[in-house]
Amino acid sequence: MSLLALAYWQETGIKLGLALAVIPTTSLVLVYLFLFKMMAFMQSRLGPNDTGPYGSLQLIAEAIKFLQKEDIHPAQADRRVFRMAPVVVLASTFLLYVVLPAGPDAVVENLDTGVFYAMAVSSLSVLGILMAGWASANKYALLGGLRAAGQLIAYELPLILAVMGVVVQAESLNLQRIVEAQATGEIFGFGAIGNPFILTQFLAFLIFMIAAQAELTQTPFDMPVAETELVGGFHIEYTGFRFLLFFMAEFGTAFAFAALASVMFLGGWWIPGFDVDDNILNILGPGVMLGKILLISFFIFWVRFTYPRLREDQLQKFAWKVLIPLALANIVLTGIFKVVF
Amino acid sequence: MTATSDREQMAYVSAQAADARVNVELDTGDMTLNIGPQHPATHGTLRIACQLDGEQVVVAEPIMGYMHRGYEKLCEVRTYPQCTTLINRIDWLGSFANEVPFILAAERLMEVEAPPRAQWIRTILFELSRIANLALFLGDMGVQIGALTPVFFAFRDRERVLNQIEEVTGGRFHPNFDRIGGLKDDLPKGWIEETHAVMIKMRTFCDEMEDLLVGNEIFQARCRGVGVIPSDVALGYGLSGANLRASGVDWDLRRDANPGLAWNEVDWKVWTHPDGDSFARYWVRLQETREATRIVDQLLGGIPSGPIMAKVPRIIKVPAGEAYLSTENPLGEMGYYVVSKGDLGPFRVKIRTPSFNNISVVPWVMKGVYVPDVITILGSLYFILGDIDR
Amino acid sequence: MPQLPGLIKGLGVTARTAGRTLFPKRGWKTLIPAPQKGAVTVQYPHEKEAPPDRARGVIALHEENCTACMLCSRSCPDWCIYIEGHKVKAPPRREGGKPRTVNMLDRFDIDYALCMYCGICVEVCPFDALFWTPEYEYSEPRIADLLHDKDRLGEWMETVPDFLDYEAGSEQKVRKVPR
Amino acid sequence: MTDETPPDETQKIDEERDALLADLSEGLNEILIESHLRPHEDLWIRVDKNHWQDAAQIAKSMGFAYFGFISAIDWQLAPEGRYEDTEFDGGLDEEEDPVEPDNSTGYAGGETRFQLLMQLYSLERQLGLVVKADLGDDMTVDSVREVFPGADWHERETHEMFGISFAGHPTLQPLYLPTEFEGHPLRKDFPLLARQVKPWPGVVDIEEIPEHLEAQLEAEVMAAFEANGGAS
Repeated sequence: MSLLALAYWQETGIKLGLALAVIPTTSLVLVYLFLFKMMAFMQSRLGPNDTGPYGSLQLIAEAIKFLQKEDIHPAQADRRVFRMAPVVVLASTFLLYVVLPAGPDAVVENLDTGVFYAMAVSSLSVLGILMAGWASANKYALLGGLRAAGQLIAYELPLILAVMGVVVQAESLNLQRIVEAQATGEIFGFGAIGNPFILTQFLAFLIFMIAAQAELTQTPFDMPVAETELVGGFHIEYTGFRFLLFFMAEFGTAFAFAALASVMFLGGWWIPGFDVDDNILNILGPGVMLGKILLISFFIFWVRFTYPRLREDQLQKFAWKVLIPLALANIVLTGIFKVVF
Repeated sequence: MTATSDREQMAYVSAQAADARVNVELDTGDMTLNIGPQHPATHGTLRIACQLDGEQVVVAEPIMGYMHRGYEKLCEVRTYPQCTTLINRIDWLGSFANEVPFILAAERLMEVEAPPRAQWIRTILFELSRIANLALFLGDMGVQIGALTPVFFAFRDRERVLNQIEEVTGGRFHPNFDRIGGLKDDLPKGWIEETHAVMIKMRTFCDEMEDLLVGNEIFQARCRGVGVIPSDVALGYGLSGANLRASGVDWDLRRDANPGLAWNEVDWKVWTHPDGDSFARYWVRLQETREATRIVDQLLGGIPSGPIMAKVPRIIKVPAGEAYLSTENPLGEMGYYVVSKGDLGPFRVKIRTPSFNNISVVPWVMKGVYVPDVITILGSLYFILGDIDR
Repeated sequence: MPQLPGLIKGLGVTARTAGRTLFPKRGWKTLIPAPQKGAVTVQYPHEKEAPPDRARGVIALHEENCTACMLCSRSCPDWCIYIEGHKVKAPPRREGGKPRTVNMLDRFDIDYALCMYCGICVEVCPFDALFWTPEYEYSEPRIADLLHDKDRLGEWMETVPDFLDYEAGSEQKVRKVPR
Repeated sequence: MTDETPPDETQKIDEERDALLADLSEGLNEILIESHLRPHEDLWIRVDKNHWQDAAQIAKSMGFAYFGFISAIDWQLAPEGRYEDTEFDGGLDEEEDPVEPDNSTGYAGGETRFQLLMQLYSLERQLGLVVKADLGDDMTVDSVREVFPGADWHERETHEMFGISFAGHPTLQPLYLPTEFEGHPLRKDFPLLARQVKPWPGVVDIEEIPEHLEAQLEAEVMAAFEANGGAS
């Protein structure tokens, strides 16, 4: 069902090129739209507006600035681990993009265990963060790294449990099948807009978004970074290009999680009125996806710019005492409904 | 040093435990974390040496002096009018309020009194600098615990107040407007009306802060019950200002020891809070900012006409004597103990700054809190580094 | 009435501010985004901040009025005003008078690297020779260039604004700037 | 406080402070050496240095529980004055009489060079109190840290600035100054270097016309004046 018949190496080449182009672009879009512009407007400012039209090239200027900086290691740092850490974090982001579908065929690799893969790969970044925190030989970085580890482990669980509800309802781990399940689904016999799982799995959606916020270390849960107490946490000692890698990974992952949420809860690339395997969706789908992703990112960043941050112990309590029981209850309920109806 | 002995004690205990073959693998040594001198939470160059057990603070010891400018010594070689230039720079966010107690102390020694119009304008500017100072606290506290936006709101709206101060005094931060016997100049035309409008804006700002932070459940979770200072401890450490009132002590120098400014001419209220925690300190300051806008509004309506300068000689020589005079500054009680020997300049000036006493409670209050709470407590105690180090 | 959770109220505050910044106009024009108007910031190099007339930006010297009396130099807390002068003989004011001895100003330097902008010199000047102007753009890459000599200080004289009128109830007299 | 304070109020405040002074002299007994009262303003008491801690304890038990500050005064005259040239040091106006050196000490008397100072408040009485004590040659006094915990830092500051020791204070290390700093900056004989490295610009005086040239210049000016027809 391939759009074009290509040799394996050609296809891989195209995919690799696309991925290399897409990931920096996505973080660029998110940073410009939300971190630069939306945050500025929320604070009665204009944001960067000198570089390019409306300041849109600001991030490119910043990237060039970062590239010019000297690559510094702290004297006591474990050099090899220190250098590797940002690459590990970025690798996790890259791997996430493999399964994100943007159309019936517009996906890098349509894995049958897509959800499982995405969850597994996204937690790889913890490793990188721990490496960065430990190898920096800095107490702030160490505290940040350990906090990140504790936090990401605590939030991996509700994240996966929330997704379980969706998986049970869609009866598949394959992200494309989840989209199809939403497209062909019906709510009480009404199927014009399909059945986006946000309607039936609203609780799961909320838990997913909260857990994703923690996974992304965005503000109410940004203790690993915590500018005003840990001064940047695990990336305190990074400068120049290596810092840029962390930065890109942060926003690339935010984009990927927003994409996952829109695939699993908002119906993904499907547009009401089209067949699920309509070829035109390969063209329109990415646009639809982008719209949904930006909508979800908007919420992620809106919360980020508004809330103060919790304390680490409060966050753990919240995860273990509130989110996980709720997520488990959601699975049970979903199971019951699945059996009954 | 207590820190060392605690550490030794801890080492001793763990050695004992190892001997007894208790589960020593779980025992961890302490870590010393230097928060500062360059750290965003220290508003300058304060250093807090924390002894940490995990994320819990065992001992916290503030170390300062990175910005000690020796103002007490410098005042001794300057004339009285020259001193106000320096004194401006002690608490740089509420500068005008710094000048007032010093000038009042000098006036007390000279036994001159500024005319009523000057006293009223002094009070208005005093309260404006209180608003400018506290507004920044209201936003900055948000940043300390992770909310980015409030501080931008604070800077946005504080600017309006600073503009009003600048329109009268010519200086946004360092007005240097108070003179022995009165003021340097009178209000420019149209200023009263503009200030009324700004006060409305500031009340809106307070409402926004109430919605954005005070009502926010995360903010409350971070602040309630954190850094509780009971009233007897607060008095013993000499805490002042909102820190004292948040511990439930109903003491405000504006009401209880008014040195002659126009506060008793208007209707206002001293806010207290019984809890003594970080949230109470934030809440009291929020109410105080609102109250200050009310004071300014009322004062603006009734400025008496008349001169702004009493009859003082051109070259000011203050008769011999001593005077301690303090006012309720934005940060707390700021007082000057001025010793004069009849010279052009003071013989000795002891500057009693609010932040110095307020921060001295830190080792007491920070025992056993978490690292993030260190920031919350520091933020809520609200110090200005120039005010600690002088 | 049940209270809205503070978390949602907070989101409302930021969203409202964003709305006000993006769409500051009233009426049907609301729909046109105009963040340039809505933002409170001044885009500095492109537009200039206008400080109030009383702002203490830089000190201007009206050289004709200066008698080199040294008062400002001696009352400066930072010791940043340097004056040198010499006496000369000047013709009498009216016919038949005696020649007068007047002070000629040779040097009048203010070191803005040291100046604390307290304004004491302007205040003590008994001859209306020093004035504040709100001008603020005189930063220099080299610190030594911040020492303004009497010509440079004289140039600032053009930017001195007139003194403002006073609010009702004042007994102060509005002074005049010598032009 | 307006210009005319009602007479009854004047009386009342005076009474308050008088009553306070009476109470204090009863409570402090022989510890109290001397006192000074400025009506409506403040009250100073001087206590025996050996009973400094007792005085604090008694004051606290009498309601003075709100701690203000501790500091000291060095009554010696500074040898350098204000570091400005002596001719003008007395005043900006040259005709002003030079200031007589005044070696007296302040309110509530005192005999020694260094005097300790503590300020306290009583919330019930709404009054302040300044406690002073003369320091002997040993420059040591008991710490009041146990009475007022806030005195801790104030004593450290006084220690480094004046060299006064507080017996019973466990950590008298410098608060502001670097550990290896020598000297006590707030003592009057400690030189202020910032004022010594630079000459006072005000010392320059206007240059007089040399006497031998005066007549000549005068004639030149007059000649030009007359040539101009009387208009300068």
